[in-house]
Amino acid sequence: MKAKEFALTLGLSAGEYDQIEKGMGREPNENEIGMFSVMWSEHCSYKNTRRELRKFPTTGPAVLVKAGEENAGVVDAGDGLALAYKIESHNHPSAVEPFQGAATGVGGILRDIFTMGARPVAFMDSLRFGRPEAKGDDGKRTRSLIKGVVSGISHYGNCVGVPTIGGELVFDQAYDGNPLVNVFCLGTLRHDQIRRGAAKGVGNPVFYVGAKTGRDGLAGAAFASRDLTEESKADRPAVQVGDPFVGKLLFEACLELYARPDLVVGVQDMGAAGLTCSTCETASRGGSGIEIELDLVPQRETGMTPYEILLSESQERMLIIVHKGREAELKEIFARWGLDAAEIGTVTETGRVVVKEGGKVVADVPARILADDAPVYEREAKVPAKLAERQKLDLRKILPAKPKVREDLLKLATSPATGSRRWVWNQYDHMVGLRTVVRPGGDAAVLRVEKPGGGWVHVAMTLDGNGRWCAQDPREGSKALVAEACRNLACAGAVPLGLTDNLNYGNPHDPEIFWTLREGVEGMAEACRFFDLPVTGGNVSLYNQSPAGPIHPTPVVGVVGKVEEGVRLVPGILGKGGGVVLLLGTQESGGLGASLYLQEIHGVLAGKLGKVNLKAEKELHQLMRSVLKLKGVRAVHDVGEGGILWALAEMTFGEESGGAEVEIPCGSNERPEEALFGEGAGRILLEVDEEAVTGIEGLAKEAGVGCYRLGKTGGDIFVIRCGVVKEKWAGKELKDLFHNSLPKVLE
Amino acid sequence: MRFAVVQFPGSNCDQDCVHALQILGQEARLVWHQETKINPEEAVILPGGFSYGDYLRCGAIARFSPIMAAVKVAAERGQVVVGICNGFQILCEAGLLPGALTRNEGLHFRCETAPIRVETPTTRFTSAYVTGQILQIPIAHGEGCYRASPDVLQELEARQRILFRYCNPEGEVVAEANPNGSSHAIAGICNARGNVLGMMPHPERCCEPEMGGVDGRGILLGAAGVGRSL
Amino acid sequence: MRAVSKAAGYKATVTVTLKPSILDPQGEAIGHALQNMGVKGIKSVRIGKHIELEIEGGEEKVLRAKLEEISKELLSNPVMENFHLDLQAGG
Amino acid sequence: MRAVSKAAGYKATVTVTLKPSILDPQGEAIGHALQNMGVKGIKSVRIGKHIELEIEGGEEKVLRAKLEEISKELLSNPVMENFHLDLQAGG
Ligand SMILES: Nc1ncnc2c1ncn2[C@@H]1O[C@H](COP(=O)(O)OP(=O)(O)O)[C@@H](O)[C@H]1O
Ligand SMILES: [Mg+2]
Repeated sequence: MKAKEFALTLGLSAGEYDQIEKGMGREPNENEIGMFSVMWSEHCSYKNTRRELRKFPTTGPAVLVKAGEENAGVVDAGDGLALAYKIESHNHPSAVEPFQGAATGVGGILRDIFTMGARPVAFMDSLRFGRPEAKGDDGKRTRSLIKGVVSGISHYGNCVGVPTIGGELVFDQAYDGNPLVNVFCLGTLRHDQIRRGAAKGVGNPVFYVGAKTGRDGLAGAAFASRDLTEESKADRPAVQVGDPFVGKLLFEACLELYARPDLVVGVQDMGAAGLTCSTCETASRGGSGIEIELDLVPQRETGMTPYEILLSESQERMLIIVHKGREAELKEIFARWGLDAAEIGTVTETGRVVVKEGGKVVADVPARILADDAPVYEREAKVPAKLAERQKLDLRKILPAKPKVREDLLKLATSPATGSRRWVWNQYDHMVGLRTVVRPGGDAAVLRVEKPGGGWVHVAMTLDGNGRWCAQDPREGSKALVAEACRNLACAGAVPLGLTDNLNYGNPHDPEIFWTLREGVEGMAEACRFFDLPVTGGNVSLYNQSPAGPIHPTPVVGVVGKVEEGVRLVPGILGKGGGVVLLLGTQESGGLGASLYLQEIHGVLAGKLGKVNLKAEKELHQLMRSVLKLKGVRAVHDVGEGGILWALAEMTFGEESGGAEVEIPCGSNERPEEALFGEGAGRILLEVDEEAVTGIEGLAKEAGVGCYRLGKTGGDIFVIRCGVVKEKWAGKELKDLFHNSLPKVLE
Repeated sequence: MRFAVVQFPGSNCDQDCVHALQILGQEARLVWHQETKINPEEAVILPGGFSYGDYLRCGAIARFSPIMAAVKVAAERGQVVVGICNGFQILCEAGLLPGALTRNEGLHFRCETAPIRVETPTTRFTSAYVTGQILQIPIAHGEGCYRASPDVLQELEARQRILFRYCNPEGEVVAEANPNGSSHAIAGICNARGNVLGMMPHPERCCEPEMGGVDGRGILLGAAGVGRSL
Repeated sequence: MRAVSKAAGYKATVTVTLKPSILDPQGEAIGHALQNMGVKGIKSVRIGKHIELEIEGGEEKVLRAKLEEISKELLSNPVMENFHLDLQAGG
Repeated sequence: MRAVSKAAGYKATVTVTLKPSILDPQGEAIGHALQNMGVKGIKSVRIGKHIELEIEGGEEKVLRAKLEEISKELLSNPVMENFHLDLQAGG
C-alpha cells in the first residue's frame, strides 16, 4: 500500500498527509504514519476544538500550572499547598467494554495526576446512560452498561486506595448506545513538588517503568476520535485491561522517586498513544530530542512489530527521565516495588524522536511537528435548524387543568432518574485515606488535606453537567452549569479556585453540533470569567453518537474550592425537627423550560432555561459562605434539577430526617408547577435555629440577596402550600421510594 | 504500645492505621512485607487494602510474604495481631484464624457505616465496651462474607470467640442488617488464645469526630492494652 | 437413544478464557508470586472461569444451541474472552 | 520418552471448584439471569476457576508434586474449595 493510502485508512485526511510529508521532507514510513495518526487525532491534538478552547480564561493568581502546559493544571491552595486535578473521558471504551473501559479511565486520570508530582487523594465520576427502566433490549443493555461501568470504577478506585467521593449519574435516552464516562482526580502536593513532563539535558537516560507492553488498545486514541458504529465492534481488540494493583505500585514508586532530591528531570505518563505520545511530548516540551531502542522495551507478548510497540496503549506505564549517573537509584526503587524499569534511550539535541529496533532506525520524526504542529481547523458552525422550534414552550398544552402535585412528586421519587445514588457510591470506597469530611450524597464533597506545615485545609469539589439544559440552550446551559457548581461549593462554604471541563459532543463536522459546542464553550468561558475561575485543563470527547443520533451536548465541569476559615460544615438533610426553613436567593423559579419536571412527568423536552443571572449568583454564594460562619445553621441544600419542591423533599430523605411544613411563594401569573418545579434560578434552602434567623436576614439584607422564611421543620409529614396547591406526604412514603428506585431497576 | 503496621504491595489502609494509632497516643512503624522481623514487644496490624491486587482470592498471595512467618511467630508468642479487612482475610488464609472470607452475598463491594454489636467484652480488644454495645464502624469490602465449617462455627460460639456481629441500629441481629451474608452475622473473631483479632469493619476510620465518629478507638486502644482507660 | 437424552439431565461445563493478547493481571500476579515462592520455569499463568451447569431434561440439540448463546451473551464477553462448551448427558 | 518429557515444556490446568456445601451467590445470580432469559430447566450453576500454566522443562514427577502443592496452598483454599490438576507434556 502506498504511504498516502495507508494514512487515509488510519483516519488522516489527504491534506494532513501532505502536511506530514512536507514537514518530514520525505515520504513517511508506516511507523511514522501510525505515530502521526494518533498524535494528530482529535483525542491528542484537539485539532477541531483548539481555537475554541483558547476562549477560556486560563490565568489567575492561584494558577501554578496552566491548561495545556502539562498533564494536569495545578492551583495554589495557600500555605504552600497545591492542588492538581483534571477530568478525562472514557466514553468510547466504556461503550464497548464497560468494566474495563471505565476502570482504565480511572487508571488514566490517576496517572495524569501523579505525573504532576501529586499524591492522588480523591476521584469523582460523571456518568450518563440511557434509561435503565426501558423495556426490552435497550433497557437490558443500559442496565448492564451501568453495572459494568460502576463496578469498573469501583474495582480500580477501591484497589488503588483513592476514595471516590462524588460525581453524578444521569439517565436520559439521549445517551442510549453512547454512554458518557468522565472521571475526575484530585491530587495534593507542595508547590516545590510540581513535576514537569520535559526531556532536558542531552545524554540523560530515558526510562520506561511500570507494566509491560502488549497489543492492548492499539490506536485507542484514533478509536476515540470516530463515531460509534457497528464497526466499532470490529475494533474490539482495542480493549485495554487495567491493572489497579500495578497502578497503585506505580504511583507509590513514582512518589518515592520524586522525593529523592535532584533525581528526576521529567516524567510523562503513557496514556493515549503510549510510547509515541510520551516521547514526542517530552522532547517537544524540553526543546530536545529523544532516541529509543524498542528491543529494550519490556514486552508482554512475542513478535510485536515496531508499529505495535509504538502505538500500544497498555496501561500502567510511565516515561521517566533522570539525571545521568542516578540510574541505579531509580532501578532500586522500582525493583523494590516489583516493577519493570528499563533504560530505553537518551535525551538528544536533535529535536527528533528517533526510534530504533535492533539498532536500525524505524522511525525518525521531528518531535515538534508530531506534538505541536497538528492542523487546527475552523469548523463550520450553523444554528440548529430546529432549535427555535424546540425552545418554544406552551405550558397550557402540557400541564393538566388542575395541578396534580401529589402524584408528580411521588413520580419523581419513584423515577430512577432522580432516585438516591447510594447504590452507586456504596460500591466506591469513599473513606479510605481518612480525609473524607463530607461524604457522597450532598451538594459538594469535602476533603481535609494536610498542609505542608501541619494542620488541615478543607477542599470542596463537585462535578456538574446538564445535557438537557445545553440541548435547549447551549450558551445559557453551560453558564448555568458553572453557576451551579459554584453554588454547590458555596453550600460547603468554599471559594472556587479552579475549573476543569470535559466537552462531550457529537461529530464536529456537523455544523449544528459544532455551533452548539462553540456556544457551550463561550457560555462557560463567560461564567468562568465572571466567577474569576481559571480553567486549568480538561478534555474533549467528540464523535459521541450512535446510529440513533448524537448525544445531548454535554459539557461537564469539575470545580475545586477551598472552604473558608470559620465555616461550619452542615449536612444537606434535615434533622429531627424544630428548625426554620429559609430560602436564600430569589422568589422566582426561573420557569419550567428545559426542566427535569417536564421531561420526567410529562415526557417533554421543550423551552429553555431562564437567562442566568451571574451577578445574583455570585452575591448568593458570598452570602452563603458568610451564613455558614454563623451559629445555628443546621442544613443547607441548593435548588437544582426538580426545582424547590424536589430540593425540599430531598432534605427530608435523611435516615433520621423529620418532615417539614412550608409555603412556597407562587407568582400571580405563574402556575404552581412552575413555582414548585422550575429549576432556572439559583437558590439555596436552609434549615436553621429560630434564634439564627435574624442574623441571617441581616446578612442577606446587607448583601442585597433575598431571604424568605418558608416554614418550619418537624413531625414526620411533609406539607406544602403553593397558591391553590396544598398537599402532604407521609415522611416514609417518599423516602422509601427515593431510596429504592435505583436498586429496584438494577438488582 | 508500639505497633508494627505491615505494608504489603497493594495495602492501602496502612497510613490510615498509623495515623489513627498516633492520634491515640500510640507509636507505630511501617513494616515492609519483605522484612522478616517483628520485635517481641510489638503489636502487629495487618491493614486493609488489596494486597497483591487481591487477585485469585483475597489475601491468598500475601500470606506467602516473608513477613508472615514473623507474624506467625509473634502470634505464637502471644503478641497482639490485628487483621482489619484485608488483614482479616490474610489471617484466615494464613491459618492464624479459622474460616474464610468470600464474596459478599449481594455481589457488590460495600462501603458504609455498619452498626456492629459487641458480643464478648472480656477480650483485650473489647475491654472498652460492654456486652451488647452498638458501635458505628465503617465497612468497605467486596469479600467479607465469613464462612467456616459447622464445627468451627460452633466452637467460635461456644468459646465466645465472636467479638462483633452486624446488627441493625437497635442492636438486633437480623438478616437485613448483615451487609455481606456472613455466617452467624460475624464481623470479627479472635483466636483461642485471645491475642489475634480479625475483623472486616475498619476501626481506624472512626477515631476522630471529623471522620464521623470515635467508636473505633476502643478497639485500637484495646489492642494496645489500654482499652479500659477509655 | 433419543428417549435417554431427553429424559435424563445434562451437565454442561463452560470454560471461559481470555483472548491471547488480552492482559491478565491476575495471572501475572500469580506468576510473580510463584516465582517469589521459588517455583521455577513458569512461563505463563492465565486465569479463566470454569462454570458448571446442571440442566434438567430437554432436547440435546436445542439445549446446545441455547447454551452456546448463553455462553456468548452472558457467561463470556466476546470482546476479550473465548469460551468452550462441553455438554454431557446424564448429569 | 524420558528425554521428551524433560526437554519439552508442560501445560498444566488446575480447575478450582467450590465445595458442594459452600454457597455460590455468583452462580445463583447467573442461574436467575438465565431463568429471566427464559432458559428452562437450570438446576444449578456453580462457578469455579480455570487456571492454565505453561511450564518450561523439568522432570514430570517432580513437577506434578510441586503443582499439587501449589494447587493446595495457593491456587485453592481447602476451607471452601476443591481442585483438579491436569498436567500434559508438550506445552
Ligand atoms: N476542554 C478543555 N479545556 C481546557 N483545556 C483542555 C481541554 N481539553 C484539554 N485541555 C488541555 O489540553 C492538554 C492536553 O490534554 P490531553 O490530551 O487530554 O492530555 P492527556 O494526554 O493526558 O490525555 C491538557 O493540558 C488539557 O488540560
Ligand atoms: Mg496525560
